[in-house]
Amino acid sequence: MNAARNPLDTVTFDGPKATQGYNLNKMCYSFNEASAREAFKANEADYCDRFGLTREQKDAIRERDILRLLELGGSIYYLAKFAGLLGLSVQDVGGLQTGMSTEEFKQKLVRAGE
Amino acid sequence: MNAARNPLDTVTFDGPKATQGYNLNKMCYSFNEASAREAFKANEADYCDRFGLTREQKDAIRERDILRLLELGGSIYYLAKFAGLLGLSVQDVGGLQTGMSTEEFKQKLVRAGE
Amino acid sequence: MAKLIGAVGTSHIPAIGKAMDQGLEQTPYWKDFFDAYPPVRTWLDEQQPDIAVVFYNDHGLSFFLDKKPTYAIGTAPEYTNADEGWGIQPIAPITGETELSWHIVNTLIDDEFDVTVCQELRVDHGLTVPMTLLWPNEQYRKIKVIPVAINCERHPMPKPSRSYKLGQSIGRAIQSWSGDEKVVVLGTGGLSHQLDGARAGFINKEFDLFCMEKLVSDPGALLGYTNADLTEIAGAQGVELAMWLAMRGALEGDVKLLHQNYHIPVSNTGAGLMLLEPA
Amino acid sequence: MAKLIGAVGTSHIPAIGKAMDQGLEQTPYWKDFFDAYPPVRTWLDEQQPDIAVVFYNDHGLSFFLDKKPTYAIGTAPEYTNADEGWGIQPIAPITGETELSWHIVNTLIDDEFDVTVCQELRVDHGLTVPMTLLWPNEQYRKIKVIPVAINCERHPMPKPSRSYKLGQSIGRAIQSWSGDEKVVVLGTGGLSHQLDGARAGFINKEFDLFCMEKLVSDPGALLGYTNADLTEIAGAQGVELAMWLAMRGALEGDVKLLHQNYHIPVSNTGAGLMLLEPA
Ligand SMILES: [Fe+3]
Ligand SMILES: [Fe+3]
Repeated sequence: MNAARNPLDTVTFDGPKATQGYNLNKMCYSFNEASAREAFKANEADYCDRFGLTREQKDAIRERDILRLLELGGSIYYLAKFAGLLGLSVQDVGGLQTGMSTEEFKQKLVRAGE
Repeated sequence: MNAARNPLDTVTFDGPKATQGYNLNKMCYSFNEASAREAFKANEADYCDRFGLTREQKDAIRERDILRLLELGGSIYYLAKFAGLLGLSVQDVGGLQTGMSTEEFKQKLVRAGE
Repeated sequence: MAKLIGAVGTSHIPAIGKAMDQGLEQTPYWKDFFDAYPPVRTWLDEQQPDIAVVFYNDHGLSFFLDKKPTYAIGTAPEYTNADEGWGIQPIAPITGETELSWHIVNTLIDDEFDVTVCQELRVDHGLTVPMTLLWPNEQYRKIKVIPVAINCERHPMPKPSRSYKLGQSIGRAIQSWSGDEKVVVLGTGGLSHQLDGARAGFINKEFDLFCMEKLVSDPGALLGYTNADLTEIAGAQGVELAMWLAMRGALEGDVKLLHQNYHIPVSNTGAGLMLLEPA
Repeated sequence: MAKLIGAVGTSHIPAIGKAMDQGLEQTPYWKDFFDAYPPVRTWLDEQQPDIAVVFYNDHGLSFFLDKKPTYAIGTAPEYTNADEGWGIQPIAPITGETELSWHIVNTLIDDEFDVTVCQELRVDHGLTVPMTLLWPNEQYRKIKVIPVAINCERHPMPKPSRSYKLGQSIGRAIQSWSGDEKVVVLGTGGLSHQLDGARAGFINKEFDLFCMEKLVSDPGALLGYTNADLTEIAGAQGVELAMWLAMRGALEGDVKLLHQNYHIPVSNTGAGLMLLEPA
């Protein structure tokens, strides 16, 4: 079996992280509804305040900094809805997180199958 | 130990009953909110229709027939909210279900402690 | 290590909250009931627990049939209350706790209890009435609460023996927690009563007293009852014994009975009170 | 008696649904993936199951952290879908089933699984993608579905071995059901993948192939893995193996492998397909 990469690169989304990220995730969960997505787009800062995000979380939302959002308690399931709202695919998000272009990220995945 | 009364007098609120009474219970659950209680009082029949109650359920709501509502899938927890909306206490409801006045019902309970 | 200092079993009937709101504690109907509580309040005042784990059941405030958990546990920093539809006065928010809560969740999942975990939850009279009864005048706000809700509404409900084991797992979690908090466990609800149907008003004093005795000396004697048995013997809502069993499970082992009371009727219900310490 | 006719393990990646919406099945990226499915569709068409029990995980459509179940089961007459926030095309409602559903709930509670029971539930791509993939052109609407959701989102998650046992209990429930329906079990999701963090895009083909082999011949060999192990070996979302284990648990005993496929990549994921019959 392959020696897997060490998972220390991964923020484990556990209880304490879920406590830290609750409001952030609640905001992203709201993006299931089209009206919420529109409200966010109309005024991002207001929408973040409505959910009580911390300063750091608001900054990371503004900067579309997925890695930072994960550190601040974001769950990838809800962040995926934020990414979707921005028009990003999971492969775009993969590229953003790993410092690759989407095309490079896709190539990396293809190589994993070889 | 006392020989308990036979529970055949009791409608067991189980899965099939919960399926049968889902819409009825959903309506009564809505009465947690004051606005829903007001909406019901403003037009009972409309409010029942909004939740898709059956003809029998609507009749029993109109007739405040708690025993019938239990047979039609009502859960006492949600029906208690319906009773509360009508200004009835659990002891009033106890009386209604057992064919006693509230005072008689209360006396029966006092005797159980003797 | 956190210390499990004791357990309280108590009724949670909404009418108790109303009586306190209206200052009726010393009226003839209520006097005997309320006069049983000062010894428990004194003990709590002496012991100063930091955290209360409260076994209760939701009566259709936070949980509906759309998504009804068998067991649910809160991990929120705060819990709010609401009027529940029949005009009970909502109380000020309950203080929550997140660290021991998550530790308990980890233990429960490891012990194969499939709990639903609630980071936001409105708690109903099943939890709030005991809090105001044991810590009146909003003194409850200084205690951090971990709510644990047991399905007592729709069959199938968890077996009484399963709820006892749930309590055991939570007791072990508390005692393996690295913090130095003092923890008290509350079992709320019961005892015998039936609200619904032609059998409304059914109470079984003899069985309640039997349960209260066995809860102290030999809880195993109660673990053979099914929910169908309890419905028959103790009324349809007699299944709320589950919370007392969970409480006793948490305190596992020999206990010392410090105080108890049993009173009929409060509203439609046989109302028990019990204060236990580890022996 | 109801008959458990077989089991299908399949990927549930949203991109599959999009590819079908856009008619991309025969494009170079997708051809090898979709070409593996006709044999399974043919088998389903021959067998004509009445009911599908579908193990899946909700990815934040119906369940939020406010009340997150470890295991949830549906007992609703119908399930709707939604766009999930990133513009996937919602599909027409899934047909539900209430009778066997409640029988399974009764069995699970009796076997001490503390499931959350859902009489109303929106199902996400974890369930809908496999339905459209196995029964294209809305043919899925003739199958009655019983959804079973497993927490694969927030740790602590149920142990992989616990999900296998959940499947066993459900398998026994199906086989003890008095109806004469033919039932197929679906395990959806996985296999190795990771969406989050600097390790996004991690896939472990060797481990996936090992799992697929052991799922057939020796599922016990997989039951020692913890979710932490799976996170390390198969990526943070590799924990979705839970649904395959539950599926295999339901089919307990020796099985015959009728068809399988493994393809990398679909989106970020190692995509498995497996069709099993009781031996
Ligand atoms: Fe109660
Ligand atoms: Fe998935």
